[in-house]
Amino acid sequence: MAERYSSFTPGGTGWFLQRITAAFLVVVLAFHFFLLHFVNHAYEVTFLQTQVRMQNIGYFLTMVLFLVTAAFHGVNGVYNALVNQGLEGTQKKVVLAVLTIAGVGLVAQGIYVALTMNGMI
Amino acid sequence: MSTQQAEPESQEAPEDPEMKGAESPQERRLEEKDDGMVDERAEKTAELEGETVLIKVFRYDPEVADKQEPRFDDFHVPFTKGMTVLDAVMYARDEYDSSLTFRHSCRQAVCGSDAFFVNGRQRLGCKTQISDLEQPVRIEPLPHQEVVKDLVVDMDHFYDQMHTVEPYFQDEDTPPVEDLEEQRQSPENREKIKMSSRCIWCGACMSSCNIAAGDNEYLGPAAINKAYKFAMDDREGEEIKEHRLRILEQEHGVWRCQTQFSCTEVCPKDIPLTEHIQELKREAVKKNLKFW
Amino acid sequence: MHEHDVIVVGAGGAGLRAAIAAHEAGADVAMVSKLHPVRSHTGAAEGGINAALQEGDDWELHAYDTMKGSDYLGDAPAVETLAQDAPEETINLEHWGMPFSREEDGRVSQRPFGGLSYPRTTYAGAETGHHLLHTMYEQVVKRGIQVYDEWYVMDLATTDEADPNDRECHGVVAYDVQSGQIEGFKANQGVVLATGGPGQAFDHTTNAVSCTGDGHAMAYRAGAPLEDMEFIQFHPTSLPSTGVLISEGVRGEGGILYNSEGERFMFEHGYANNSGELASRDVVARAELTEVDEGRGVEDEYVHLDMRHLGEERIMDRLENILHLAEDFEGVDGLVEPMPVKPGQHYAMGGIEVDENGQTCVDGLYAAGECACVSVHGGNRLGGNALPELIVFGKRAGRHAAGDDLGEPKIRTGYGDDVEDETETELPVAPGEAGLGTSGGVAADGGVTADAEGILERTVETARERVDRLMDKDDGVQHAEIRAKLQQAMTDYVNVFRTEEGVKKALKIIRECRQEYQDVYVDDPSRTFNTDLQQTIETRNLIDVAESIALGALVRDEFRGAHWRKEHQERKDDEWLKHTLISWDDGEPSIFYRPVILEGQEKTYEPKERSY
Amino acid sequence: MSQSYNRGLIEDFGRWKEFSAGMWAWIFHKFTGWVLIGYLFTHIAVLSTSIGAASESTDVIQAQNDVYTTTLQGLEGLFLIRLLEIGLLAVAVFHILNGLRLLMVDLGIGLESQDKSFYASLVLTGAITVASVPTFLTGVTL
Ligand SMILES: Cc1cc2nc3c(=O)[nH]c(=O)nc-3n(C[C@H](O)[C@H](O)[C@H](O)COP(=O)(O)OP(=O)(O)OC[C@H]3O[C@@H](n4cnc5c(N)ncnc54)[C@H](O)[C@@H]3O)c2cc1C
Ligand code: HEM
Ligand code: SF4
Ligand code: F3S
Ligand code: FES
Repeated sequence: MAERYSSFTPGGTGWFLQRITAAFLVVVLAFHFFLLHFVNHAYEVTFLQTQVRMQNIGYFLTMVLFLVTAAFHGVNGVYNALVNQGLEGTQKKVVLAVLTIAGVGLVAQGIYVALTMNGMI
Repeated sequence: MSTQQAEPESQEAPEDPEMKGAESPQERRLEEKDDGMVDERAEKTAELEGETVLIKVFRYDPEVADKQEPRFDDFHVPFTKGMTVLDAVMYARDEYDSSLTFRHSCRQAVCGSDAFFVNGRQRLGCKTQISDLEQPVRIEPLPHQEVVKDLVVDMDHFYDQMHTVEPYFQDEDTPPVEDLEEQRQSPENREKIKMSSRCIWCGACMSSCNIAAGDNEYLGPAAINKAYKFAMDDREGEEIKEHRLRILEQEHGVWRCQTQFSCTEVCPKDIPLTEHIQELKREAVKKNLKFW
Repeated sequence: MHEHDVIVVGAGGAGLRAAIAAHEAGADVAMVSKLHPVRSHTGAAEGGINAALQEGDDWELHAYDTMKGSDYLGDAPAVETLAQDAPEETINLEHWGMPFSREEDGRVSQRPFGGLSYPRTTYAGAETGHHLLHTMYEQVVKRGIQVYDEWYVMDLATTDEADPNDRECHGVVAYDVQSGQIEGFKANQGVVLATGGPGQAFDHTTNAVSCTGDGHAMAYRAGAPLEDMEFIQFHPTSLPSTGVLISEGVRGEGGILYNSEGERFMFEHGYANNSGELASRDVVARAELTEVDEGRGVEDEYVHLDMRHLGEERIMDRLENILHLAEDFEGVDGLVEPMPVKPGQHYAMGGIEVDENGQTCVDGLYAAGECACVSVHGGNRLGGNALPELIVFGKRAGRHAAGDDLGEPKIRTGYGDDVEDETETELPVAPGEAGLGTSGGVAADGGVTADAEGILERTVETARERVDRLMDKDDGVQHAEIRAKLQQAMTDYVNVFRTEEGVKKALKIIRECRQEYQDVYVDDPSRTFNTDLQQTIETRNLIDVAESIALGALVRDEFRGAHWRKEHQERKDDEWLKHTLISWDDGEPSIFYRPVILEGQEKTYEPKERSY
Repeated sequence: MSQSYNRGLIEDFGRWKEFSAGMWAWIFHKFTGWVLIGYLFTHIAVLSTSIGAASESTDVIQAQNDVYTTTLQGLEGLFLIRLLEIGLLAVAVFHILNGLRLLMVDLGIGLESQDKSFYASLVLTGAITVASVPTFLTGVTL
């Protein structure tokens, strides 16, 4: 029995962060959808407007944070789902690595894109 | 007539004040009553009276040639008022086929031996009225457990999971006889663990849980609930509670639960399992936050 | 072969307590049980545990109440031990985590119970037995005591000296239900039987399907006498299809009993003109049966208990759990229709004769719990007195088996110079073995004195042969048929309602059952989880137990406690302050009596009229 | 030794008809979550055209002829994309609503009506999706 548990508990933290990010995402995602589909219609989006929006530092930061939380939430969610399906051992480590790389890549690319949008690059 | 007297003795609970706490499942049943569920049953009973009911029972026996390939056997059982699923299979066994095998003992929902998969749901045979079910009644062994024979499944894994959470008081044992005193516990605290302490180890919850089906090491709702009973009991010290939480927040512990609620729905003892699991998740997070 | 110091057979309250005690006394213990421990019928007990815990209460009062309740057929040393040790044992359970109901100040709650002069019934909701069972199982898990669950114990490995007092028990033979394997369990120090009640001897009982009196029958055939078997407690309001208890609370609140003609028979047929439905249990039970016998039963089986007139509000407030019971187990809505009820067998006061240390006259053989008769309940058990018996005497038996010195017992066991032989009663048939040859035992194989292992091996061999014989036979009678016949006979003739003629009829039918049993066969050819085989063996045990109940009921021509005889309507203290003992004697039961011990440590309990 | 018969997974999804509300909620939540994370990757990929756009001359941008704008507007001109967008909205709305439901469950609020709140999420998702159809379909030609 003793080998069943350890004091290292990634599960708890992951679970907790998944909830926290979810709570944050509710707000931003709703805002995002509203802004880009109902206030400004998606088919009218132009680089010009995007640039204008992104130059507002508050909006910019919100979007970056949105990206980071969504990426974490999504990737962590996928990871948990796979682990729940009984992923074990090396497989599990590989999946974790792949997902982490994908997540970090996504965030990096996203930030790069965001920076180009607000003209910093 | 020397021994003829009013003898108000009683074995059963005269009046249990604790049963009154208007729990939600009880309320639910009362609602059903209001919704006419019960009248429906009366109608169905009247319909069935004098009829036979068809039960289709899963059969399998690794040792008997024509039962090695699982199959369903049909039994026509004469319906009597108040007949339960367990009554029906017992009738089928005693009258038609004495090799029909299933566990059962108390016939009153306390021993937890006869959880079956009846019409697609985990139910206690002795606590399920035939008249509440669609005909024909399909009776199978509990899903996600290996079938030993007919309706008998291997319960060892379930027992193992129950034992994993160290289901016993950890405090020192017996008080010295001189100071014969109980530990104090507030009625509120006792109330808090009341529902969790009603588990009869029937395994219905575990069998209904998709997660437990996919992950054999998942503690499962019953074991977590068992741990809840101890973790929430104030008679055990803080340190022991932390130890219990450590067991629960292991990889295959509480986090595995995806709040599917099917455990709570099938539990014949109306234990709010999901609620207990969720509470433990929060407790575990709280405990971890403290260390940050 | 498995080998342990102490083997405990049965894992209900008594078995668990015995195992823990033996373990604490340093023995290597194993439990062998046909059910997983938590499935044991102790879990069905609802009411509570009597123990004089509070200030103002006193163990002596408890002993007095128990003695009076027993109708002066309890043995004082046993009764006093029970009352003295119950508080400590109850507190001990609390320290093991048992979730007792609590008072505002955090102490355990106690409530009043029938026949008690002080509210000393300690309870845990309406599920005291469930919690008791689970709490003790938890302690067994904690201690890592080995449990062989779903192993059915078939027989005891006992030497076969002519006098049972000289015999020794060296272990048991059990078969693994899951695999069908038969194996010996050698007990270096002792075997404790804790196999529970024999309720299945009756057609209708509040006991579980597993309560088949296996321990009684095994001990009986090994030479330990059965004591006071005629004392069976019946409960007047149990649901007809399952035997689930409907609390007396319903009648207490004003529920009314009706026969099929809609008559309030308790009054209209003059069973109890003053108290009506609230008359004592046995009176109500007999009234119900009379109604049914005289053709005024509903469906010729039961009577109606009606509480509708109490009004929904009152029912919901006070009797809500009754509504659920009736609905779940009988499919009846108590708000809309009356509930069917009939008397059900509930508890056996008698059992394997043991002393205060749980020991039988056979060396190394112990019994505890409902299967034993230390005699604390005598002629009638008080509510809430069985659970303390389990823990008090379970513990003593476990400790003694493990070698702890508990002092010289005051109660004597077995046939000895202090007994009186039965002379008068004429039996309609010869009871006992009908050429079954299954208990031919060791002597049949030649050797009387073999070593423990040899005896065990031979017993295993006999058991294997017996099973092979049952399995190989291709047709004949099935156990279910015999069992049904036996149960029906007991319910018809040895129920609450006993007449000389009836009991004799029952004995004849039991004899027939024995004969039919010679032709019994097991239809299921499988070795895997063969419940057909298990029940066939159990049926044999039921026959032995049923016969001892009927024999006791026939010889005791008086009315005491739960034992009612039509022809003998009074308690005969001059003649009957003695226990009925029935001993197997190699297949020819003999009956003898041992005087009741009424001298306690400090006082003698003078028989008084049992009125409250 | 006796053997036992392992029925494998037949009863998992083969029994979908017998699933209860909580199980469906779990499956839908999973599904929508995966769609959303998949979309997030695609989304960033599409937006990456802004890297190209940024390097184009201000004139092009002013004229709204940069890759970013043309790509987006080109995509938005497709009926299929509009449909997919509606689907995405449905998926997102359900994930949000059920996510809120799950957050409540995590906090131990309203557990008795977890099935009702699941049905409510479904109905609301449907309603919001239908209501948004006009907005999503304006300005697209078949
Ligand atoms: C409905 C009901 C309510 C009751 N309420 C109360 C109450 O409120 N207060 C009170 O004091 N008493 C009450 N009683 C009585 C009390 O519960 C029982 O007398 C007591 O629980 C018996 O316990 P036990 O340990 O002797 O046997 P059980 O709990 O019946 O256990 C028997 C054990 O023996 C095993 N066994 C049997 N045969 C074999 C075999 N051949 N091989 C291997 N194992 C075997 C079984 O598996 C089981 O584990 C009640 C009884 C009933 C039926
Ligand atoms: C807007 C608000 C959102 C809320 C309230 C929310 C809520 C949740 C919650 C509570 C979970 C955990 C489920 C569980 O473990 O039981 C979850 C899982 C998940 N979420 Fe979200 N989420 C939101 C947005 C998103 C977004 C934007 C994405 C995509 C990037 C996403 C992708 C996922 C994924 C992939 C999972 C895992 C699903 C699974 O279990 O397989 N979510 N979500
Ligand atoms: S929690 Fe409920 S369903 Fe699960 S084992 Fe216990 S009683 Fe059975
Ligand atoms: S069904 Fe399983 S997922 Fe959780 S709520 Fe119950 S344990
Ligand atoms: S037979 Fe005991 S729970 Fe159903």
